[in-house]
Amino acid sequence: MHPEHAHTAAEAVVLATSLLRWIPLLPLIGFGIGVFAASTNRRSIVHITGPGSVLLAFVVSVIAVSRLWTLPAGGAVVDNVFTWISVGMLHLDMTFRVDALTSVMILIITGIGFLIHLYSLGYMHEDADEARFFSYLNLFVASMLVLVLADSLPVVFIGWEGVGVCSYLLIGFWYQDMANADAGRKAMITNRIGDAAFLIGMFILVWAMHDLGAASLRFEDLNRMAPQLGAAAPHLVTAVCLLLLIGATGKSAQIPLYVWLPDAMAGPTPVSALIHAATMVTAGVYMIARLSPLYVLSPAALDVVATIGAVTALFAATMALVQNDLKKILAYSTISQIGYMVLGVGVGSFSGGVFHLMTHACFKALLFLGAGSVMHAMSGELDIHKMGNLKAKLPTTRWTFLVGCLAIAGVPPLAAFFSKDMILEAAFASGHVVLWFIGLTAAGMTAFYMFRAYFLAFEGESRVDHHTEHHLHESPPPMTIPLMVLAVLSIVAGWVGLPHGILWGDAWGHYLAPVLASHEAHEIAGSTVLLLTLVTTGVALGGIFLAYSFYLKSPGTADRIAERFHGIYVLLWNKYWIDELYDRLFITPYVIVSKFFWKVVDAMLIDGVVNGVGVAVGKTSDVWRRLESGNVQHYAAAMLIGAVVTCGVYWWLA
Amino acid sequence: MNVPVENYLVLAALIFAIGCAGVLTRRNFIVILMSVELMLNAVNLTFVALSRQLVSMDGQMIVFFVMTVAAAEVAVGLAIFLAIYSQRRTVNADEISLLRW
Amino acid sequence: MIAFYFIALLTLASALLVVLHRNPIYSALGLVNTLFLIAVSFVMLDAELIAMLQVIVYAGAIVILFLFVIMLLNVESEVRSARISKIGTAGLAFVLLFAVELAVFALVRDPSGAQELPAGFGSTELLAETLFSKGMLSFELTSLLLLVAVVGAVVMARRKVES
Amino acid sequence: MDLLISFVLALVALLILLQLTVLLLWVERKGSALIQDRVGANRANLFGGLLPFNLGIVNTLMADPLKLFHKEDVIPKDADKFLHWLAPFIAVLPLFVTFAVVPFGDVLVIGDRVINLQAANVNVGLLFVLGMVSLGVYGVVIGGWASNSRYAFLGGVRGSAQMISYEIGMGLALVAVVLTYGTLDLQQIAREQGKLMWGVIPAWGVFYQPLALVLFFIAGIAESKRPPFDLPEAESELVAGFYTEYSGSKQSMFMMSDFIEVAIVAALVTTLFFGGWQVPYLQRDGFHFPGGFFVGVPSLVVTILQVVSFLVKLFIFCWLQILVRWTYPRMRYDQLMNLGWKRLLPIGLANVVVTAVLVLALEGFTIK
Repeated sequence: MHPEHAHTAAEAVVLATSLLRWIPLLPLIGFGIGVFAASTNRRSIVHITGPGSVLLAFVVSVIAVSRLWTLPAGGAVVDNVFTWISVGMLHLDMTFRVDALTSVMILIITGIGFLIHLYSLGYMHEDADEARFFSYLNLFVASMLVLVLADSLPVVFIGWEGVGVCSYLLIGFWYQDMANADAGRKAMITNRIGDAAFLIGMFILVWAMHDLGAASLRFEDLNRMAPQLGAAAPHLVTAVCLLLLIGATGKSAQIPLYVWLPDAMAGPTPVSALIHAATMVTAGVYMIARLSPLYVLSPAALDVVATIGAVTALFAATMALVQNDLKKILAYSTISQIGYMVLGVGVGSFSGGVFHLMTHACFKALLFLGAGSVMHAMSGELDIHKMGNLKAKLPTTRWTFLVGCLAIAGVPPLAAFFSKDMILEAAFASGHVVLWFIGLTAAGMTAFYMFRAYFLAFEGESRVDHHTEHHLHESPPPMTIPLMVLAVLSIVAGWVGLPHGILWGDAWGHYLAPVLASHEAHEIAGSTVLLLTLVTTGVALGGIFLAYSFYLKSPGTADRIAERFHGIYVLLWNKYWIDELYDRLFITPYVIVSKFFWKVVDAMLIDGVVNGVGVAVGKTSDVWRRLESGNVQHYAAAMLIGAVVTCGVYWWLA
Repeated sequence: MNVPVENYLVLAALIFAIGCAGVLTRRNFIVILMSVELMLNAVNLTFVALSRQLVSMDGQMIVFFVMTVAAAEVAVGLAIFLAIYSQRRTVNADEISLLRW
Repeated sequence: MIAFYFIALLTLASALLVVLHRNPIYSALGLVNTLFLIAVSFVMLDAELIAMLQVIVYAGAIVILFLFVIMLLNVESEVRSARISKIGTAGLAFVLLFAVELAVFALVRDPSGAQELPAGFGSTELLAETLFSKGMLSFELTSLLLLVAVVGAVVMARRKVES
Repeated sequence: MDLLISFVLALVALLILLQLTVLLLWVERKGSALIQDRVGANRANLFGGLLPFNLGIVNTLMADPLKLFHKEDVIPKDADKFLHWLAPFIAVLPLFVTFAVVPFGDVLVIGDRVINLQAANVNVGLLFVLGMVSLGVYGVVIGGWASNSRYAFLGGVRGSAQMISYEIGMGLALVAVVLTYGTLDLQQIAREQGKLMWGVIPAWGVFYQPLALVLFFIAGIAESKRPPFDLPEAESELVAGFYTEYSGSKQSMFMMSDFIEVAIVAALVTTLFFGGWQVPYLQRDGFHFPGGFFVGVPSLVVTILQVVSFLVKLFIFCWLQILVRWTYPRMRYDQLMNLGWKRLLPIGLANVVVTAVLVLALEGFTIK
């Protein structure tokens, strides 16, 4: 046994079972039925199989997690399904594995996934392509489950690509509209850049592992071998971490690859809730947390991670300030919140990042579904300036949305209060005071823009036009029930991660500790913690108050400020011209190069060669074909001559 | 009866050459097919002769297969010939040149 | 030895008859004679089963088929063209060359000496044993080939003339 | 000495055949008369009044060939003379050779010498028979074609198709027999039939392969172009079919080939299905009856008994064929082909398959 083995603690207790394969398989079966249903007239079957398969997956997940809890800390439930690749030293099994981290993820995915499926029953009720929608949604859930259940990087990659495809399919769900199709493509291409980096990172990793004599990409092996790897090739580790980070920025919509997410709002709202808020976009965070033993070996990479997270959080928050489209606000808010998570894992608080991931899944899904409910009531209208005083007509939506806003703003004792606090605390404690301050600023902005949206939409005077006013109605129960469930979750989800010493203390951190790498502990005094918490809460409340005074108390203040700081406003309004910048920087040159290759290389050079060869052969054949008399005997004679010559040569040589 | 194997081989070579000549010079499609049979039989003869020379049944086994294939070949060949004849009213190989430019 | 030369000469004569006679009926008879004489050669080479098969398959079926078709179509004697085509002449020259080559091959080979034939060589049992061990796959494939040939022949011969 | 013995054996076989042939000519004439309730050939009765008994049979045996051989040999004007001359010989020759492999007795023991009573012992005898039978077609085809006559030609074409078709049925029947006895050697097959089934019944082909017997008998009659399968020579349609344009000795050769074929079919039926020269329970040293009953018989007597047994069986089956000929009407050509391809062939195949399975299943039970 290697000496390095010693500090990986006792061998983990592993429970082998064939239960886990059913978790992704059930939604996959749902997908199969959905495809069948979509191609026939029996659409209504997906009303049962769509949400039903996910509910069953949730039940199985609960069983699996309860099994996990019977094991001692650090245990895992494992299901080895089949051998996928076995070539040379590389042996790769299709294995599913549930440990503490995965247990959180599968419960989020199947639980919230089920609620969103339920919601979709109401939301998509009138859509003709309902069956297709549910089959995609099931496929997405299956892929996402594969992603989080995987026990090795390549299997993660299957899910990684699977969710990418589903995201593409669902963003462009209403593909008849060019804008939607474009948005889908944009998401796909942007993700592709990240995926390429992810793949390269994976290749380098397997190469490095091979050099150490253990060509494996299983997380177990990776984490066990990480110290050796770090000692043998520190720069390689940094490179791998950064490449994987690029992959994560693509999937999790971080700078510089965040541009696709706002456009992804073109998809149906449940999709935005499920994929682009609750689950898929957190895949990057999950991946970094999963590989935390690798990341802690490279402080430089971690710093990059933290910086990207913090900057994204602020950057997206500023853009959210001026958006008028409710879903766009939520989209930027999502980017910003994921920035928080990345910041959390970047400063070494992996459990904090995952904690925020969990709470965020609850309240962001709630907010998106609330937005969907509004949209449903408003016949598709999403401009918050055209709403107002919706609380009268949409009481349930209003209350739940308010809970979501409070939760995201970080008002105690709701979810984000604890999780965001944990991250900021960790940032402060790790000595990244600048990052802490950026995060704090972003937190204030978050509170501001969320309540800006809330006040404009639900409070004040109605600016709804008469036609729409007439139709305003509360959503049906399939939509409101998930809202209420999620609202409750948004309130209580944070309670599992109380600060040290209060009630059950940091249960969350303890639960995840065996799976995640422990960064150097930064002990900070209890009084400092209290002070930080007070500051954060104050900033949040300040943001809310600011929004209240701007938009409810004295409407028009906002406009005045916008005029005053016209430059900044325009800058924000135009989202920093990042899209345009990318367009100039990458797309235009790319198009020019492509045109060159198309017009010159392909059309002239390659086609010229190909056609030239064809023409040349044709011309030559004109001469030679006259040899083909069609007479069998001539051919036979030719054969004979060949035989004679062959025999003669053989004889000559022998 | 101890005839050296060479004699059989030479005999086979001559039959083969005669068959060859038939294939090349005759105009009648059926006779060409017959000449092909001659060539096949010449080969059979060498197989059997060498089978005895080498004390191995493999040669005879192959002859068995050659016969079967020859039978199939004749059946199909004559059927093709009948089909052609019903369309073109000719049995001459030099008038049948469909596969040409 | 004398018997061999006698049979060899007869065989060659019949083979020449096949190729030289203008009447296809005579060609067919020459063919059947050649094949029969080759069967006699087989007997002399201790391959009795093969010899009998030769008679049954070739003489009994194949050549009859030839004759049948010749008669069915009432094929007439070939009109020998006055001039032999250049290709024909060249072909004949090559045929001659080929015959010489093959004969020389046969004679040049160092004979490995007549070995003592084991008892039962060429017997039905031995051939069957070889056929159903070494040649099993080929045997099955051959049966398939025959089936295909039969079907193909029937289809082609049945096809009605269009237009 | 060996050469001499071979020569004698061949001569004996040939004589049996020739005598049988000529005899059959008379039997057929008289037999048909018997069946048709008339007197039949009774004119050739030289010394008829002088002797106390009728010499008709002897006279007919001489008179018929004499008459035929003295007739003018007519060759049609545009006939292919060589082939017209060749055809009858092609028709007769393979048939003579066929009889060489038929054993007409077990062995003759003279002193130290053991003589196999079979003109030629070919260990693939059955295939030899098939090969020679298949050569018989040429006579019909060539004769029909070379005569340059429509009737003859039609007869020839009919004959070739018919004979090829029935060869298959015949071959399949023989395959079943070969499977049963495990040998291609006719003498061996005859010897195998000397054994006993369950210690009582002689192991004759008729008991093992009754279906093959029926198939073989039908195919044999068709091969010899006799009624009800005499399409190639159907006198009411084609005058005399493929030998319409023949006369004199050549016609007699064709007719002779007809009777030789009858004899060969009878000989084969005897050898393959009725024990050949076997006399039930007769072994080389005498009769071994079931139940341990033994009657000793001298070796020479045994041999004579066997030969006689063979000849008796031969006559019986010849007579049976003549009965068939004069009993059944001729089939139509399509009926003939249907019978051959759609009845005999499938039945023969099924018989072969069943036999093969049984042989495999009862490996220990069969006489092998």
